[in-house]
Order: sequence, then structure tokens, then C-alpha cells
Amino acid sequence: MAVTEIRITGFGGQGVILCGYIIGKAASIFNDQHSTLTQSFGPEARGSACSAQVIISGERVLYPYVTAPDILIAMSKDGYLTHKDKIAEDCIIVYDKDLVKLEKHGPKVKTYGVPATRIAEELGRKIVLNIVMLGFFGAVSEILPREALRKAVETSVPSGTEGLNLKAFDKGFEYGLSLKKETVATA
Amino acid sequence: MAVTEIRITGFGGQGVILCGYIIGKAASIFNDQHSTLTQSFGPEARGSACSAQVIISGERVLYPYVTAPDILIAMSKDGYLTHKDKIAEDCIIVYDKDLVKLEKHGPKVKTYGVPATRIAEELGRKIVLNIVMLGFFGAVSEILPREALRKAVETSVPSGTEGLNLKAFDKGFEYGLSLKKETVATA
Amino acid sequence: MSAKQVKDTAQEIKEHPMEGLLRMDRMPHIWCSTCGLGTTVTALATAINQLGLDTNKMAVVSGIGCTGRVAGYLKLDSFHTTHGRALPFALGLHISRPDMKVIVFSGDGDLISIGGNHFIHTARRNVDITVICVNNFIYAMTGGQVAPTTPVTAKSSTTPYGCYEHPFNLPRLAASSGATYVARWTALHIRRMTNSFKEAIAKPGFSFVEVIAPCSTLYARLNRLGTGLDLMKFYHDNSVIKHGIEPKDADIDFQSKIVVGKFIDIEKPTYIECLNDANKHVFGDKYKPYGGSDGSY
Amino acid sequence: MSAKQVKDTAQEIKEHPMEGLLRMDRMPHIWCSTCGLGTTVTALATAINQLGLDTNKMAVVSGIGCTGRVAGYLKLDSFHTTHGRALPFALGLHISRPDMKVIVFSGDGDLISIGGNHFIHTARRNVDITVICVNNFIYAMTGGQVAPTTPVTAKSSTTPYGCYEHPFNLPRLAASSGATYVARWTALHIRRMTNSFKEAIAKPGFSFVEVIAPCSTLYARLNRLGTGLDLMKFYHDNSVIKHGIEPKDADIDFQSKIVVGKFIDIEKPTYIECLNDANKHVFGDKYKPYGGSDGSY
Amino acid sequence: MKYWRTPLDIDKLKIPRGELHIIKERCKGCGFCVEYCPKDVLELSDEFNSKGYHPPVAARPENCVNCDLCEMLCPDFAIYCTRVEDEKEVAR
Amino acid sequence: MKYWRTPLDIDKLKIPRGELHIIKERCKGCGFCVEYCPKDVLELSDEFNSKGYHPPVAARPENCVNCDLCEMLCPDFAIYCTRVEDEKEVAR
Amino acid sequence: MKADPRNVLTGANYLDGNHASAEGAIAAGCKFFAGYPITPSTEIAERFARRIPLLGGVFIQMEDELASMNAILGASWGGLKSMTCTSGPGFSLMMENFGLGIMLETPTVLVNVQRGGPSTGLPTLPGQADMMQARWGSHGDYEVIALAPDSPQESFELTIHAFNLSEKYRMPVLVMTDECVGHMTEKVIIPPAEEIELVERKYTDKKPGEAWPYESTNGDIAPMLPVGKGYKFHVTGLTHDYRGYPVINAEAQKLKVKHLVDKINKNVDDIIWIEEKDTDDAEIVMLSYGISSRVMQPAIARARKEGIKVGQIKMVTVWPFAEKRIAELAGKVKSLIMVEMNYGQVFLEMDRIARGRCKTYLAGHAGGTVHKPEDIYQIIKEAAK
Amino acid sequence: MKADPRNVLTGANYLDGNHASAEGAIAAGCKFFAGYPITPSTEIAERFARRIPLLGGVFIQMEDELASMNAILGASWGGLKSMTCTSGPGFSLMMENFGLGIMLETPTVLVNVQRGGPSTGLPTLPGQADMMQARWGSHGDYEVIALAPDSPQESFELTIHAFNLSEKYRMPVLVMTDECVGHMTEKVIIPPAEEIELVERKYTDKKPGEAWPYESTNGDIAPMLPVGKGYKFHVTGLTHDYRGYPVINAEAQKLKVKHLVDKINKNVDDIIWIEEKDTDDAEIVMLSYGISSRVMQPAIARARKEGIKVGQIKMVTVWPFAEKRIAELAGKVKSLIMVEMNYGQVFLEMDRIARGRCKTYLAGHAGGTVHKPEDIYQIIKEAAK
Ligand SMILES: Cc1ncc(C[n+]2csc(CCOP(=O)(O)OP(=O)(O)O)c2C)c(N)n1
Ligand SMILES: Cc1ncc(C[n+]2csc(CCOP(=O)(O)OP(=O)(O)O)c2C)c(N)n1
Ligand code: SF4
Ligand code: SF4
Ligand code: SF4
Ligand code: SF4
Ligand code: SF4
Ligand code: SF4
Ligand SMILES: [Mg+2]
Ligand SMILES: [Mg+2]
Repeated sequence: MAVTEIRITGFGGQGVILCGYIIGKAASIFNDQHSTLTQSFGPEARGSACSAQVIISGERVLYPYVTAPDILIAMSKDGYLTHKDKIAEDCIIVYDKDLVKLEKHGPKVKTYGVPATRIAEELGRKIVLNIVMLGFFGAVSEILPREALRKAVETSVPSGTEGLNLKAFDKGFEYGLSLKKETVATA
Repeated sequence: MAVTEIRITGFGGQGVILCGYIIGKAASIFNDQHSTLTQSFGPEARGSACSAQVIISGERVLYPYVTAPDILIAMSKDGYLTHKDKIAEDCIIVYDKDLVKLEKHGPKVKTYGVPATRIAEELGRKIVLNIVMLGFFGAVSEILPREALRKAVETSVPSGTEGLNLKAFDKGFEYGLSLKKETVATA
Repeated sequence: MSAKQVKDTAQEIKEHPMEGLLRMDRMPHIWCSTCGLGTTVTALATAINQLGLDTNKMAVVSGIGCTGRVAGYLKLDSFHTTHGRALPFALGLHISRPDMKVIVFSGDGDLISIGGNHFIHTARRNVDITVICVNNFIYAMTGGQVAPTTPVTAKSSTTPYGCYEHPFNLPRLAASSGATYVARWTALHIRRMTNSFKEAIAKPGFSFVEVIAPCSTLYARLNRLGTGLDLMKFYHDNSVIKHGIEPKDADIDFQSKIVVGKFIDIEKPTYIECLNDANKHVFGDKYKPYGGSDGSY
Repeated sequence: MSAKQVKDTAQEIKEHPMEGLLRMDRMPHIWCSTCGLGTTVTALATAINQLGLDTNKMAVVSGIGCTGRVAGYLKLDSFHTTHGRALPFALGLHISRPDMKVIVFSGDGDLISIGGNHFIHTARRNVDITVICVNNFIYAMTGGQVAPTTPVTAKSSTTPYGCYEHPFNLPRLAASSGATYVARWTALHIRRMTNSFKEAIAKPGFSFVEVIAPCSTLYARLNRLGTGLDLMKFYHDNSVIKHGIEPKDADIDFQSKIVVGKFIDIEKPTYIECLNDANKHVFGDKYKPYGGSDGSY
Repeated sequence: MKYWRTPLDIDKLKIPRGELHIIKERCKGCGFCVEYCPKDVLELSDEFNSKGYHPPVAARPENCVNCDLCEMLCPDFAIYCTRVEDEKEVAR
Repeated sequence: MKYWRTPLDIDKLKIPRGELHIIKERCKGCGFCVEYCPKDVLELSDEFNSKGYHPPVAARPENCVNCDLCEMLCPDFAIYCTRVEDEKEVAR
Repeated sequence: MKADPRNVLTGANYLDGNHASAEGAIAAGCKFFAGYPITPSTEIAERFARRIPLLGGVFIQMEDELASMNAILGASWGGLKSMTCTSGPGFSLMMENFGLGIMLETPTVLVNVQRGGPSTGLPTLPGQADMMQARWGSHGDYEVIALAPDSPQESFELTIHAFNLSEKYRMPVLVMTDECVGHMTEKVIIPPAEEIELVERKYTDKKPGEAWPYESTNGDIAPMLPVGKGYKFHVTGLTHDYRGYPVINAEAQKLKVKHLVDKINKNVDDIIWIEEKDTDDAEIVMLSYGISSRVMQPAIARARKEGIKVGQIKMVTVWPFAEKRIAELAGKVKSLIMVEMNYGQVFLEMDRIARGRCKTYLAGHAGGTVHKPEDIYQIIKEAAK
Repeated sequence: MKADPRNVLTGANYLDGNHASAEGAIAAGCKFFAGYPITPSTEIAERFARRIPLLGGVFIQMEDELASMNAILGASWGGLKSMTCTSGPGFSLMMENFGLGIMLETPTVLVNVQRGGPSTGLPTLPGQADMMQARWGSHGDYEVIALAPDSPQESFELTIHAFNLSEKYRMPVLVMTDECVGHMTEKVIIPPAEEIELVERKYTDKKPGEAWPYESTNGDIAPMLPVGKGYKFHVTGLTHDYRGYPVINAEAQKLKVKHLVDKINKNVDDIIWIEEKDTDDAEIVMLSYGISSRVMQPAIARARKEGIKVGQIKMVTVWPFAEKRIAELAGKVKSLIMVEMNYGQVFLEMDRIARGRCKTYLAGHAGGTVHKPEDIYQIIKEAAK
């Protein structure tokens, strides 16, 4: 794929933007690609819907916004509902199992659920749910090397929290790997 | 004369503008002519040089500023010095004798001095010096009917001060008349 | 046991007792979870209800900020103006309609930083406006920058290492400028705050109520103070009620006791009373007391 | 009799003792006869002379107004900015050159009406600036409009029948906002005023001196108060010195006693001290105390 | 509009009782109602609403005295309480 | 820069004496100097300067004690006083 | 609606432009003036302050120009005709909230008595260099109406006209005069009240609950909602929909901005007021506005006397610009000359519209005084070559 | 002068446009930032606040935008490179004192991260509708320099460039970016300090007593006088002479305004920076700036693929406008198309300069999001007809 469009959606406070930042950075700084991250959030304030968009490409990204994402990462029901119909035909949907109830999608769409909030809560900090999602996304989408993503996590989270976040990332990644295996197994 | 240009000059607080206002009003409202009064004063504040310009004409005045006045009324030395050279060839100069020391002028220039400040002081209010000047100007210039000027004075000064001002006007006018007579007599 | 089952259906939305004063077509509001703003709005709505005023004759004016959004949620004639300018807009509105009650609902940044000049001058004139300031010690709407109320050492996105500017004491500033009613509560002093709102609205003249409220998303997070709930508790538990205290003794420090209460409640002629008195004095019977627009235009 | 004849020749202009501090190439100044401004400038020049400070390291900043013209007459680095904005300009100048003494010379309208917000905020921050406000109770430069200091019933061109707005009490506003030095004198308290100027300049922090001065051309004339000389006398004779009084007890009414004196003189860290302390605390030795521009750029 | 009521019949002590209404979808799970209910009526549920918050449930509804505190504190207009008409009579 | 001086020689009472300098053209005739001279040295003259003001004259120059009040009060920097060196000695 | 006779100083008055503006406002029924003094505009405020107490209105001097602009918006929503006046520095300060007036679609009038700029510039001397600021001074896209009087008489008339346009198009309207006109005193004939036609505000005739504050798009003018009558409406400076509720997306933005722009663009024929003279046979047409349109006349007269076919257009409305007519003329004449007291502002628009079909000249001036007729004459000569 | 290595974050960074602007400022040696938060510009201030304490500078959040603008002028005179940032509403509030900066000829930098307007508009969404305000937003006549970055990389570079131009031409310089660029995160390559060229401030070499603050006219740049060194100079926002003393008359006005305007007009060749592509054989030339110049590229690529000869010009400096080059092209091409996120602002200048010698098109947009490449493509097709 020459250009990969990714949309991450959720609500303010979930770390949606940081999640996008890490993906973009992984591509741009640690994987020698071009990437553009843009964000859209509600009427200035927190608590309302918010989404991040990353475009990864081999060349300079010219049009900065996602039109029909190849990957949709959904961290909230609202976000999912808002964006679920504006996706690529063969979109990969990565979502939080407990927050998002999937609706019907076209045959080429692949969907992967993860109880990210619960995993984060188990890790003791609900706030790392975005990093759990990120790890999970990394494993199931396979568009970026695990190491690039890990390095991007490490250099992007507040200092002092690297350990926790890498743990969250790995948890999500492992969950994704096993799910993939299952899917392959059942396929 | 189709168009008469008049410049009144002095410093802030002398009532230079009011003097111009009365002349313009006399022409415009009480003598059925057109007149335009403009003013220029120093850097916003009082106490510095200030001047009023009246153009009286049978037709609408288009260019609002005086270029070479036919009449120069000088209430201060500074004002006189600033403007003395930018006058019409046959300009009439009306000045306060005590404040302004005349310099040499061309042969056609007519000059009339009046101790306006002293007359005003005699009347008990130095502030009416401008009205004394005005009366004097009316008498020596003869460009406006005495009654038009008087009516303009009456309707322009703060209410309650009409009497004093008309007295000042008449004093100035009389002084002008007698001076004129003298001039004619010696001519 | 005769207790009925708890109902939790969305159909019952229409029955919420505040709904008459809220724009339900705009719910849910944009405020974050554990934000203190909603609680303050409920208190104002309750005060209005309890005063039994004609809500047709009330207006609310806000500037820009999380707090500024209040104008968008209260079902009164409501004006969401520009940042800092609620007060002069409200002044114009009030003078044109002196028969109406005008309430300004404003954040600490909006009212006291960019709007500070209008604040002191409207207070000076004793214009009959009720001003409610939700002080969350921060610029919330724009993402947590320092405010003129931010306590020393508190963090914000523009004082990432801790604030080092002396903050304002708002009741003191209001009183020094001429306000006739000045009170302060935390958002958890729900009944006292409601009562102050009632007094402030009833007061002819410039009345000012400061409400210390949690901003969970920014102030609490940047300062690691837990959730808005923690902050709500914290402010309340760390407050002492001192009615009638000199406002200058009501400074707020970071994490120290917050003095709350009613500080000022004095009588002074309002702007319009002064205007009418002065003109009456000068013109006598020729002067008809100014009554504003009759609403018919 | 050994007394020499009084000299009155213009050649001696150069010898006037204030000439070192005045831009003689701009004399005569624009101020009216019997205006109190010139006297206040003399007092400031005297204070500077007496303090023996390096005048190379002093700057004066003004806004717009008759008072604002001071910046054009004092021979220091001097900035005549826009109406109301002298303080933030001065703040930038001060922060860039903390080694210099920055004085703001401003009228009551400039400083407290349009510039009111900067006044309270610069005071709040306790920025090390000396502010001299010539309060002539009116907007003089623009022809005599009402000011936020105009006493009730006093006439102005925009309150032709008498002012009916409550005026500010400037020392109170300054103190409530955070000023560390606050004094008030009439222009005739020439030696006391000079002394206050010296103290204010020496004071680290936001210092404020209000000077009640006659505007002969407008305030005196519109209110039939005689000449500036009469007004000068009037203010002086109707003043009472009350050092250390609570500023809120120093309201000014039209033609009643004017309380003068030094009201506030307290110690509080300045803006730059706070900045340095806070950063030192956070960064330890990594932090070099902020020293501003070294002047070489 | 509700005011504090004075019992009319002083022979019988009417314990005011309330019926709780929770608008789950509006709730942002702040916990104000749970924390400040003087009668400890409420608990946050395990359930998520569509925004991902846990709305409260009335764990001990019979204890509710219709004090309205939850209603006044709720920043999301998501809970309110109405008076239950069939009040329990308690002998003195 | 001038300060109040303490007489050095206390046997002789030096009455400080001043020499007045009036820059007539700068004067705006406000009368501050005349009014507040503690020694009543000054009077407004009859003369006009070019702006139309009456500048002061030292009517009683011998009385001047060089107190500088006129200098400090003059709003137009039009008058100042210098110390006269040949002071008058007065027997105690 | 006719003017109220109590407000009208019928007869021949000797007034300067500023006093005449104030009389215009009073005649138009203005009852609320919030202002901040600034040379050379202050006399408007002063006269209003003196006249209004017995006419049932209020003058308030606000703490600054920002406050003044907002106060008149608030008062307009409250149902009073309102206005302010200022000059360059204050005009700059009003720009943010002028934009609020545009966005809220609030009728009100702002008089700018232009002086020399930039910055404090020449407080007591004239300029016309705020003309592009009048058009572009606030952020974002919008259109304005700006009128330019050439005399005290027109200051009176155009102030009334500005109030009428502001009600008709539900927006703040600008009167762009200058120090020369503002401080020039001439005879002003004020007609009897019954000859002064006023535009009444249109309020909705729908009932509360059914009406919204912005029920129109594409430049149609929606009636306003009155306050205090139970409509309980909401308005915001944020981009909003017909209900006045904020909607933060590109579609809402398009609808709103297009509406604001269309309000003017679709009504240019009604709004534009230009006065032509001798344009029929003209080879050179002089364009100007305000005082400059007056000062150019001696130069034109001289040129015509010499046989140069000079026509002239005085733009009473400067914005919107009389694009259609100027384009037409550009196709016919040899030269267009813009006479204005600035370094070329409205000139740019004339030049653009000429599209190279005729020569264009600027008779500009840095301000501080009006043009010398001689200088204008020289440019005519040049253009006639 | 080279940048100080301590200030330069050399290497590959992943930054949004706002953070990149802040890094540019820091690299340029900016030591004083006075700002007031406003979406979508605030991150510039926030990053500066976080970075500056250990670099020997100060960030101060002022009480409002008026104060911010004045504080940076004061600090610049005090000898620090200074800046502020804002967006539409704050930009409007800064206009009066931006004019003071122009009049005092004070080097400083102002970044406007444009959002949708007018009024509060669309705080979180992009627009380019403050471009004419940048040119005309303050009262009076003057010229400006305004740069428009299209990416975080350019946000970094052009902020440095803005500081350099501000020192070179002794004036406030505008960086007109927008929400899209400001909030767009991309790789930003920051070069080593020794590759960053900075323009040093020129101070007088005359001695105190002999030097004046404005010793040049006709657009020549006078060296500044330093404070605190005994020059005891005076400057004023009033019209003034070479000494900095107010002179309130038309002659002084002419000298000063001409000088301010000439500073730019005489140096356009040095100041203007445009980037051309495929203009040699072009029949259609697309003009644009900032984010729009980037968004138009897919449309251009598509059109070229279809054989339409489309060239393009990215205007890095929007003001002064590249008049000479555009006029030249207008004489050669069939059409000029301006792509901008507004209702036609810089377009007007392009249209004017085209003088009807080619067709002109506006690819406008009300803002809230960038253009759809498809819409631009359709206009190219239209223009190619
Ligand atoms: C002129 C202008 N400057 C800045 C802003 C950006 N802005 C919007 S809200 C806000 C501050 C809000 O703080 P506060 O008033 O305390 O309200 P809160 O969000 O904390 O409730 C700012 C700076 C603006 N909208 N307009
Ligand atoms: C933005 C702006 N608004 C208004 C003015 C006009 N103006 C100049 S000075 C002044 C008031 C001066 O009053 P004050 O500060 O009391 O000074 P004074 O002249 O009384 O000494 C005003 C309103 C201006 N120059 N700029
Ligand atoms: S950001 Fe803070 S103030 Fe704003 S809604 Fe959220 S919690 Fe409330
Ligand atoms: S107008 Fe008043 S304040 Fe101004 S110079 Fe004259 S007397 Fe002084
Ligand atoms: S009404 Fe009172 S007792 Fe009942 S649930 Fe609410 S807070 Fe608890
Ligand atoms: S107070 Fe309201 S929002 Fe908070 S948990 Fe209870 S019902 Fe939910
Ligand atoms: S110095 Fe003193 S004594 Fe001498 S004239 Fe002046 S005021 Fe009088
Ligand atoms: S004080 Fe100065 S200006 Fe006044 S009369 Fe004396 S010398 Fe003249
Ligand atoms: Mg806040
Ligand atoms: Mg004053």
C-alpha cells in the first residue's frame, strides 16, 4: 500500500491524539516514511468527540486529511458510529470491545476487538488504554514494525511513565498476536 | 469680492474658533451667503497656537481651507508671525495692538490695530477679547452687516453672557468705526 | 417494600425539574466528566426557580470559555459574545432594558484577565448586573493555561514548572471597584451558593459571586489533584465560612484554606438610579425618568 | 544693597537646574498656563537628581494624553506609546532590561480607563515599575470629557450636567491589585511628592503615586473653579495628610477633603524575583538567574 | 420547584421518600451523586453507557429521602428525584 | 542639585540668598511662583511676553532666600534661583 | 416610519460635521450612544450627551472602545437604536467586536472620523487611510457598508441613512468621515420630521417557541427576535445555524459566511449610491468620496474649462464598491482617476475593476491636509495626454 | 550571525506546525514571548514557556492581546528578540498596536494561526481569511511583510526568516499560518546551528548626543538606538521627524508614511520569495500560499496528467505581493487561478495585477476544512476550456 490512512476516534481524555502521534512518529522518524498527523476535536473543550488522522506514505503527504481510512481505531461508541460508514472498502477496524458494539460492515472489512479499557484498568491506570489499543493495532494491522512503534511509545510518553506504557503496549500487542493467531487458526 | 478668505489666529483659550464661528454664521445664516469654517489647532492640547479659517462666498465653498487670506485677524504674536507672509496682496490685517508688533507689509496691505485685550480687561472679562476683536473686524472690514454679526454673536455665546458679549462687540465695533474715520480723515 | 424500581429510561428526560430553564435540544453539554460547571448551572437554575421571577424577563450573557458556554445552555434570552466582553455587552443590554434581569456568567480568565477592565468599571458604575464567575484557577477551554487566579506553584500549560505570579483575590478586587454584593462559595456549597445567587439577583446594583469549581480535565490533571470529584471535595473541605470578612483577608493560596461566605452586601444607588437622580436634579419636571426600550422598538 | 539685578534673558536657559533632565530642544511645552503637569515633572526631575541615579539607565514610558506628553520632555530613553498601553510596553522594556529603572507617567484616563486592565494586572504581578498618575479628574487632551476619577456632580464635556458615575479610588484599586507602594499628593505638596517619587523609584516592585493636579483649561473652566492657581490652592488647602490610612478610606468627593499621604509600603517579591525563585527551585543549579538583555543584543 | 416541607400531620411522622430517575445516557459517571447522597442510596454501576461512563444505580432506593442533593449536584442533569406520594407512616 | 545646608559658621548667621533667573519667554504667567514665594519676592509684571502672558518680576529681590520653591513649582521651567556667593553677614 | 419631531432640529443650523452627525443620529431615533473620546470625533459624543437626557435616551462614556462597541451591540439587541463614534486608533480597537456585530447580524452605526495614521499619527489632521480597514479590518470573511459624507449637511443625512441601512440589512454600518468634514462648520438644513423617512426594525411575527434568530440564508434578511418577550433565543459569535446554536464545521461555515457576503452582494443595487456628473461624454472620469470628492472639483472645473472632457463620480457608498458602473465606464473612457487622501486604497478596487481597459491613476495624498487642487489638475492633464 | 547551538534542536523531530514555530523562534534567538492563549495558536506559547527558562529568556502570559503586542514592542526596544502568537480574534485586538510597531519601526514577530471567522467563528478549524486584515487591519497607510508556511517544516523555517526580515527592515513581521498547518504533525528536520543564518540587529555607531532614532527617509533602514546607553532618545506613535519628535503637519506625514511604504516597495526584490513550478510552458498558473498551495497539488498533478499545462506558484511571502512576476505571467498565460481558503482576498490583488490580460479565477473556500482537490480540479478544467 503506497498510502495508508488511519483514523483514531474516541473522546477527549482518552489519549486519541497521542495514539496518532505515536503511529505517525513511528512511521516518520523510526521507519523512514512520510507521515502526517492531523486532529479534529469538538468545540474547543474536552469531553466531546475527538479524532486523530494519520496518513503514512512513501512520498510527501499533500492532502492532509483522511478521506476513507484503511484502518479505523475506535475507542468510543460515538466515535465509531460517527465514522463507521466513511471507511475504505477493505478497512481494518480495531475497537475497544467493551465500549463499541460493532454494526454490520461490508465483506472485505476486517474487525478486531480488544478489551482495552479493562486491560488498562488491570494495569492500574485507565489512562493507558490508548497505548493498549496502539499495541493491539500494531499487532493486527502489521503496517509498522513493532520496534518502531515501541521506540515511538518510549520517546513520546511523559518521562517516568515509559515502563507502564511499554507494558501496556506489549499487553495490547500480545493480545493482538493471539487474536490474529486465533483468526488464522479459525480461518 | 466673490470669495473672501479670513484667517483668525491666536492661542488656545482666546476664543479664536468661536470668533470664526460667529463670522461664518453671520454670513451663512444671517446674510444668506455660503461659508465654511475650518480650524487648525496645535497638538491636541490647549495653550498652543491655534487658528480658524472662514471662507465666505456666494456659491458653495469647495476647497475648505484658506490659502491667502483677504483678512487676517491676529490675536497673538506667534500667530501673526506664523501667518503674516501667507496673505493676499491687499490683505486687511486686524490685530491686537498690545500682543502683536507689526512688521513690514506690502503697499496694498491695510492694517488696523486695537487694544482688544485691554478693552476686554476693562469690561472685566479678559475672555471676551475675541468678541472685541470681532466687533473691530466688523467695523474695519465692512464685509458683513453689523446686524448679522450681532445676531450671530447673540446666538452663539453661552446663554447668560449675551449682554456682556454684545457690549464687547459694540466696544470693538465703535473702536473700529472711530479708527476708520481717523484713517479716512488723515487720508 | 413499597419502594418502586428505579427508573432509568431516557424517555423521562422531559421531567427533569430544571428542564424548563435548560435548552434540552443542546444536551448533552460539552463539559467534561466531574467538571463543576454543570453543578453551578443547576444552582443558578434553582435560584431562578425559587425566586419565582418571570424568566421571559431575564437574560444571560457570557464571554468565551468553558464557563462561557453557559449562555448556550440556559433557556433565557442568551448571548454568547466575545472573549472578555460579556460585561459591556450586558451593560448595553441592561441599559436598553432596565426592566430585565441581566446575568453575566463568566470564567476567571474571561472576566478578570482579558475582561478585567470591564469588570472594574462596571462594578465602579454599580450597574445592576449579577456576575457569576466560575473560578477554576485556569483557562480551561483553551487547554489549561495560567489564569490571573492560578495559585502560586500550581501548574498550567503555560507555567509548566509552576505558576509564580501573584494571583488576584477576586472579592477584594470587586469590592474595591464598587460592587455592592460580593460572595464566594465552592461548587459543593450547593445550597449556600443557590442562596447567594438569589440574593445577588435580587440585589439592585453590581453583585458578584465567585464559585470555586473543579476543572477536572486540566487543572486537576496538570496538578495531579485527582478527579474533579476529589477536587470538589478538596475545595469544600478546605474552606472556612467567614461571613462579612474584609475581602482583603480572603486571599487564596494553593492548597490552603479557602475563605468563603458573603463578604459585602451594601446599599448604593445603581447606575440608572444615579442617572435619573442627576437628571431630575438638573432638569426637574422636564425630565422623564429613563425607562429604556419599551420592548416594542 | 548688594542684591544683583534680576536677570531675565533667554540666554540663561541653559543654566536651569532641571535642564539636564529635560529636552530643552522641545521647549516650550504644550501645557497650558497654570497646568499642574509641569510642576509634577519638576518634582520627578528633582527626585531623580536627588537619588543620584545613573540617568542612562532610566526610561520613561507614557501613553496618550496631556500627561502622556511627559515622555516627550524628559531627557531619558523615553517612549510615547498608544493610549492606555504604557504599562504593557513598560513591562516588556523592564523585563528586557531589569537593570534599568522604568517609570510610567500617565493620566487618569490613560492609566485607569482604557489602561485599567494593564494597571491591575501589572500591579498584581508586582512588576518593578514606578507609576506616576497625574489625576486631573478629566480627559484633558481630548477636550474635557468625563474620567473614571471625575467626582460626582463635576461637569465635563460628556457629562455637561454633572457626572453621576461613582469614581474610582485609585490608591484602593492599586493596593487591592497588589501594589507594594502607594501614595497620593497634590501637585502643591511639592517636597512631599518629590520624596514619594524617590521612595517609589527606589522601591523594588510596583509602586504607585497619584498626583492630584489642576487642569486649568478644562476641569477648572468647565466647573467654574477659577484658574489652575485657584485649583492648585484648593486641592492643597482641602487635603489632609493621613499616612498609613486604609486606602478604602481615601475616597475623593467633589470639593471635599482629599486624603493624601503614603498609604502602602510593603515588601513582596517582584515579578522577576518570583520568576527566578521559581525556576531556581525547579531547576536548581541548571538555572541561571534571568538577567535580561545585556544591552549588546 | 420544590421547597422543604413542614409535616402537616404531626401525629404521624412522614419520612419523605423519593423516587429516583437516572438518565443513563447523559451521565458522565462523575460520582458526585454517589459521594454526596446523605443516605448512601447510590452506587456507580459496572455498566458502560455509550460514552464509556459508568452511570449510578440506586442500590438502596428505599433509603432515599428525596433531599434532591444528587439532583442539584449532578453536573449533567442526569439524575433527579421526585416525591413518592404513598408515604410510609411511622408511629411516634 | 541642591540640599538644605547647615550653616558652617555658627557665629555668623548666613542668611541664604538667591539670585533669581526668569526666562520670560517661557513663562505662562500662572502666578505659582508669585503666590507661593515664602518671602513675597515676586510680582507679576504688566509686561506681555510674545504669548500674551505677564511674566513675574522680582519686586523684592533682596528678600530671596534661595528656597527654590518658585523653581520647583514653576510648571514652565521659566524661573530658577541660584545661590548668591557673597552672603550677608549678620551679627547674632 | 417618520422621524419623531421631538428629535429633529428643523431649520438652518450652523454646525460642524461632527455636530451634524450627532443631530442625524438623534433624528434617526438613536437612543443609546456608548463612546470613548478621541480626536477628531469627540464632538459627536459631546453633542449627543448634551442633547439626549431630555429625549429619553442615554449617553455613556465607556472605559474604552472595545467596551463601546460591545455596549452598542447589547443595546441594539435590547431594542434601542445605538451608535458609537471613534477615529483610527479606536477604530482598530473596535475591529474584533465589529466582527461580532457582523456575525450576530446586529443593526448599529459606527462613525469613524478619520485622521492621519498609522498609530497615533496626526490626531488633529485629516486622512482617508482607514478605508481598506473599514473593508478588511476584522478577521474572517464578511462584507460591509461604508458611507462617506463630504460636508456637515451630508454628515447629517448619511448618519440617518446609515441607521436605515443598518436596520434594513441587519448589520453594523460605517460612516467614514474625516477630520476635515468633522471639524468643518457650514450651514446644515434640517428638514421637518415628516420629511425624514426611517426604516423600522423588523421583528418576527412568529410566536415564541416557533421562531429562531437566523431563519434565512443566502443573503435574505431574517427578522430579529425581541428580548424579554419569551423567545428565549440564543445567539453566539461562533459559527452557528438558523437557531443561533454553534455548529463547528465547514458546512455551517459555508452557509453562514455565504449569507453574510450575499446580504451585500445581492443587494448592491439597492445599497450603492453614487452621484455622477458629466460622465456621458467624459474621456476621463474622476472617482472620489468624502472631502476629496469636493476638493477635486476646482481642478475638474479648470480642466473642463480647458476643454478636457472630465466627468466625475462621487461615491456616497464606498463599500460596497460600485463595481458594475465602474466596469462599464472603464470600457468607455480613456482614464479613471481615483482621488483619495491615502496612498492608494479604494484605488486598488477601481484599478482591479478597470481590468486594463482604460488607464488608471491615483491622485493620492499622505494626509494631514486635503489635496491641493493644483496637484489633482496636474494628474488630469497627465491622464488627458 | 549564526544561531546559538544551545537554542537549536538539531535533528529529525516529529512536531506540529505550532511547536515547529516555537522551535524556529527559539533557534532565531527569541528571548521574550508575551502571549495570550487562543486556539489554534496556543501550542506555540506553551512550547516556548516550557523551553525558555533554561535558555535565558522569559515567557509571560499577558492579560490580553493588546498587552501582549505592546510588551513585545517594549522588549524589542529593550534589546530582546521578541514575539507573540494569536489567531483571528486576538489578531484583531492587536491591530492598533501592530500599527505602533510599524510607526516606531520596531522589529518583532507575530504569528497568526488562522481559524474560521468572522468573530469567534470556528476556533478549532482552519481558514485563511485574515490575509487582507494582515495587509489592512490597522488604521492608516503602511506596508507589511507576511509569510505563509505550508507545513511544520516551513513553520520552523519561516519563523526564523520572519525574525531575520524584522531585523533587516526594522518592523513587525507576520507569519500567517493556519489551524491545519499549526495542528499538523510531520517530520521537521532542524539543521545544525551553524547552518542557521541570523540577521543581527543594527545599532547606531554614532555617539550619544549625535544619533537620532529615525535618521533615514525614503525607505532606507536607519540603525536603531539602544536603550540604557545614554542616547536618551525619544520615540512616539505620533507622526514624527528623524529625531523621533512629534511633528503634526502634512509635510512630516508625507515623509514618514512615504518612508514606511518605501521600506517595502523599494525592497520587494529582496523580500519576495515565491516558488515556481512548471510555469515556463504553462497556460494556466495556479497561485496559492500556505496549506492551500499544498492541497492544490493533487489537483494540478491530475490536470497535468490529462495534458493541461498547469504551472504553479507558491507564495512564501504573500505580502508584499509578487506583482512584477504575476504581471509578467498575466501577459503570457491563459488563466491565473488563486487558491485560498477564503472568499477571495489575495485573489483581488492577483486580479488587479492581471489587468484583464488573462482570465482570472478564484478557487475559494469558506474555511473549516481545506479545499477538496476535486473542487480545485474542476476549476482548472473550467479555466482550461
Ligand atoms: C480575543 C480572544 N482571545 C483569546 C481567546 C481564546 N480563549 C477562549 S476561552 C479562553 C479562556 C477561558 O478561560 P476562562 O475564562 O477561565 O474559562 P474556562 O474555560 O476556564 O471556564 C481563551 C483565552 C478568544 N476566544 N478570544
Ligand atoms: C485608542 C485611543 N482612544 C482614544 C484616544 C484619544 N485620547 C487621547 S488622550 C485621551 C485621554 C486623556 O486623558 P488622561 O489620560 O486623563 O490624560 P490628560 O490629558 O488628562 O492628562 C484620549 C481619550 C487615543 N489617542 N487612542
Ligand atoms: S476542561 Fe475543565 S472547565 Fe472545561 S469542561 Fe472540562 S473540566 Fe470543565
Ligand atoms: S488641557 Fe488641562 S491638563 Fe492639558 S495642558 Fe491644559 S491645563 Fe494641563
Ligand atoms: S434525593 Fe437525596 S437521598 Fe435521594 S438519592 Fe438523591 S441525594 Fe440520596
Ligand atoms: S452526578 Fe450525574 S453525571 Fe455524575 S455520576 Fe451521578 S448521575 Fe452521573
Ligand atoms: S527661591 Fe524661594 S524665596 Fe527666592 S523667589 Fe523663589 S520662592 Fe521666593
Ligand atoms: S511659575 Fe513660572 S510660568 Fe508661572 S508665573 Fe512664575 S515664572 Fe511664569
Ligand atoms: Mg477558568
Ligand atoms: Mg486626566
